[in-house]
Amino acid sequence: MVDPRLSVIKKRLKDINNIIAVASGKGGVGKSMVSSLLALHLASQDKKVGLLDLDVYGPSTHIILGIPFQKFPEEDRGIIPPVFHGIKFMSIVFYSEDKPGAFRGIDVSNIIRELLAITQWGSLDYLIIDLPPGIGDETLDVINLIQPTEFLIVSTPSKVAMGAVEKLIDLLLELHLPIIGVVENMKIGDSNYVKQIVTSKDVRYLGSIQFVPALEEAIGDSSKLLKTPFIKDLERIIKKSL
Amino acid sequence: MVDPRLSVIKKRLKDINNIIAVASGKGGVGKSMVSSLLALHLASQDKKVGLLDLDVYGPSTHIILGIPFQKFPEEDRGIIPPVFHGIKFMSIVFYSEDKPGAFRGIDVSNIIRELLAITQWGSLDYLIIDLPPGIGDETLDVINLIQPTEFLIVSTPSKVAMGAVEKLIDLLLELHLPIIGVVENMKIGDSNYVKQIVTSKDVRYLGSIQFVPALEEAIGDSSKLLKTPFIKDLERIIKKSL
Amino acid sequence: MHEWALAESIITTAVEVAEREKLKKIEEIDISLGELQQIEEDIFRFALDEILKSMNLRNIKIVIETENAVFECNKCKHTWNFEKDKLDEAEAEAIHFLPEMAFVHMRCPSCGSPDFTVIKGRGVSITSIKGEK
Amino acid sequence: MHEWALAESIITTAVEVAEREKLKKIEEIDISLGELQQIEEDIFRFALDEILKSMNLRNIKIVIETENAVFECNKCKHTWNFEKDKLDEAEAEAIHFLPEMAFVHMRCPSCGSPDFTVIKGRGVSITSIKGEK
Ligand SMILES: Nc1ncnc2c1ncn2[C@@H]1O[C@H](COP(=O)(O)OP(=O)(O)O)[C@@H](O)[C@H]1O
Ligand SMILES: Nc1ncnc2c1ncn2[C@@H]1O[C@H](COP(=O)(O)OP(=O)(O)O)[C@@H](O)[C@H]1O
Ligand SMILES: [Mg+2]
Ligand SMILES: [Mg+2]
Ligand SMILES: [Mg+2]
Ligand SMILES: [Mg+2]
Ligand code: NI
Ligand code: NI
Ligand SMILES: [Zn+2]
Ligand SMILES: [Zn+2]
Repeated sequence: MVDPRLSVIKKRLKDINNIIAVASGKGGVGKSMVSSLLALHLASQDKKVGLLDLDVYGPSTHIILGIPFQKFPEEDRGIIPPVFHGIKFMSIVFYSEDKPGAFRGIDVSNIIRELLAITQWGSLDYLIIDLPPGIGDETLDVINLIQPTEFLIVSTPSKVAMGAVEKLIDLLLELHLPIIGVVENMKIGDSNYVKQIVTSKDVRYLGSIQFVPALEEAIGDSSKLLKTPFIKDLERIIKKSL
Repeated sequence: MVDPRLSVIKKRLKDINNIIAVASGKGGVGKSMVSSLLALHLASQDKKVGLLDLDVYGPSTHIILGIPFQKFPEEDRGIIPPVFHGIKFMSIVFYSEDKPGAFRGIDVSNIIRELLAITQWGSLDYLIIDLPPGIGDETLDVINLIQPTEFLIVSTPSKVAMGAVEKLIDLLLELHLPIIGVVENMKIGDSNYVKQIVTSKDVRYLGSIQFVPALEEAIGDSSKLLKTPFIKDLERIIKKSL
Repeated sequence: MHEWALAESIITTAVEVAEREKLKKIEEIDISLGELQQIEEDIFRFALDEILKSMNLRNIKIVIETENAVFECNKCKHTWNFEKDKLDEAEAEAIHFLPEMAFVHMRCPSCGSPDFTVIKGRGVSITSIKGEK
Repeated sequence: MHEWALAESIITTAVEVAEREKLKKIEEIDISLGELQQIEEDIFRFALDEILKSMNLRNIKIVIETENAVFECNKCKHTWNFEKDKLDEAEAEAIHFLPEMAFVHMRCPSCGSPDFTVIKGRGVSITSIKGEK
């Protein structure tokens, strides 16, 4: 029979104004950093923000934002995402004790459906979804189950990264899904390589975020993160795109 | 009934002396760069080397090594991996035209089983497997189907990367699988952070590979790649570990 | 109690299916509770009743059965059943919230592999919806 | 012809199963060729014969059937059959080598989604092995 969880996912998301999936196709380009700091920045602007970490193998946003995960979230007609730094936060780390999980694709899909069916986000201005790399179960379930999601794509100025990023962009374009644009992260030098490819596909190039050597020291500390040059560059990007 | 492909996978790999899976758990740490340059370096030392790219969403090794993929590999009692720069090479890019594929976990597993069942590697000193991030179908199939595989783990000096890397290490240790050691890639600064965690788990810390800003310009050009400082650092690591 | 959210998914789905199949009235919903998720029938029935009342749905027979969980190892093909006593309280509760936490907290009892399939008894599902055409 | 490698997998598996089930002799192997992989029965039979000869296996009846491919869209639930003429030659050949290239070169004819399941008829499989105990 039909999967009952699918019928309530729309209900759970109905009071959310904007759903933004931070995606790339490529790993290690800064999706989790962009998701986390985007959520943090919007919350600091008094927006109602949720952050959903869908990287089940290497959840990262709790590390970046310094979120403790030792307690199960409260229950009330579902799961109430706990609030940290003004962000309603949900990640499997609340249930995995941050231990490894050997999930096959079907398990990943089950985790996502279960989380979407039981999490009560309430009303939000923005829900930010941190996606893992690839075009696998996570990305396909977000495409199929969460509509409309707008995609914020992250890349780095590398041919290897763009190899994977172009695949995701091409697929989203083929499916006529909304793409906010592409952020070029960890920019060193001034090559036009990413900008050229992106604009040739008629996708918006949103600008770059510089490589910030000191970013590592701010990881886990939200107030330090808000003071890094990363946030300045991100703010500029948000201003013209959100 | 049983999957017939499983019975011949062992036969296909029987004349290979060393199977090395380059893994991490984390994306973007340099797994594909390490796999490609490891294969290139070993081939330049007159070793018989194969390279199998198992990143089905973002195959990268053909980009790094500048391998053309416009022609189907030859057939002879299976598929004969074509040779580039002295490396027997196999990747789905020969069949995907480098276009995006929307693969669920079960599809990924089918691709891996099919490739392992039909590829005739012949005799090799080393087969290098480039794994994608995560502990999903790719990693689990390598663990279950290819024995013995030794794991060469790549990380960067970042808390976010180590969050995912530690999960993979912990799982491999629990399963008593052979770990060659951990390579710390894109090292900037001189923190002992990665070394400390790794050695505290009784896993070998193999050394670091410096962050090479000019590496990007060598991508796609095997002779340039062989002259980068990346190779020097990698050579030092190989010397004491392989 | 987070069961409410899953109970709501059952009723919402039943209503959707009834509309799609042009049923005049839903007479019976048969529900399976997979053992792995450890949902107590009483709690679940209470949540269902509350939701049915709030939606003004009356006289629907609710049949609940528990399905034993069966696991099969993807490495050694061993099959086994759910053994809750092997888990500590927090692990069992994590699996209650997210059944896939089984792959974090459980291992194949024969070979130790974390890579196994939940053949049966994962969670909440609908087995049948009966009604008047 | 790469079919040889798959034919070898069938015979090797049959021999392993026969040993495990303590068959004195394999009498019949029933094989299903999934339509998606586009393997010609003649070619496959030729490869099987060659392998059987090389392994000194005689008098085994080989029954080959083709299974039509059925796809179901994960987005809109539409089901459909394999339409080879919609593919160009290189795409069809890629799918012959690696059936999952269907997810690169094919789309749901109803909604355009690349996310679908091969319900039936993917590739080579064994449906039954008969023998003397
Ligand atoms: N602009 C930046 N400057 C410096 N380091 C960065 C920057 N953006 C991300 N990083 C670092 O790069 C690594 C990968 O970032 P992460 O957000 O985890 O990527 P992804 O989620 O795409 O895998 C992390 O170690 C992160 O701290
Ligand atoms: N030592 C290094 N110095 C500079 N850049 C590197 C180094 N190693 C890898 N890179 C770059 O980092 C990015 C990620 O590397 P890649 O091998 O694709 O990682 P993975 O396979 O783990 O996702 C690529 O753009 C690559 O060119
Ligand atoms: Mg991430
Ligand atoms: Mg599993
Ligand atoms: Mg890679
Ligand atoms: Mg698919
Ligand atoms: Ni509960
Ligand atoms: Ni062929
Ligand atoms: Zn087992
Ligand atoms: Zn469809």
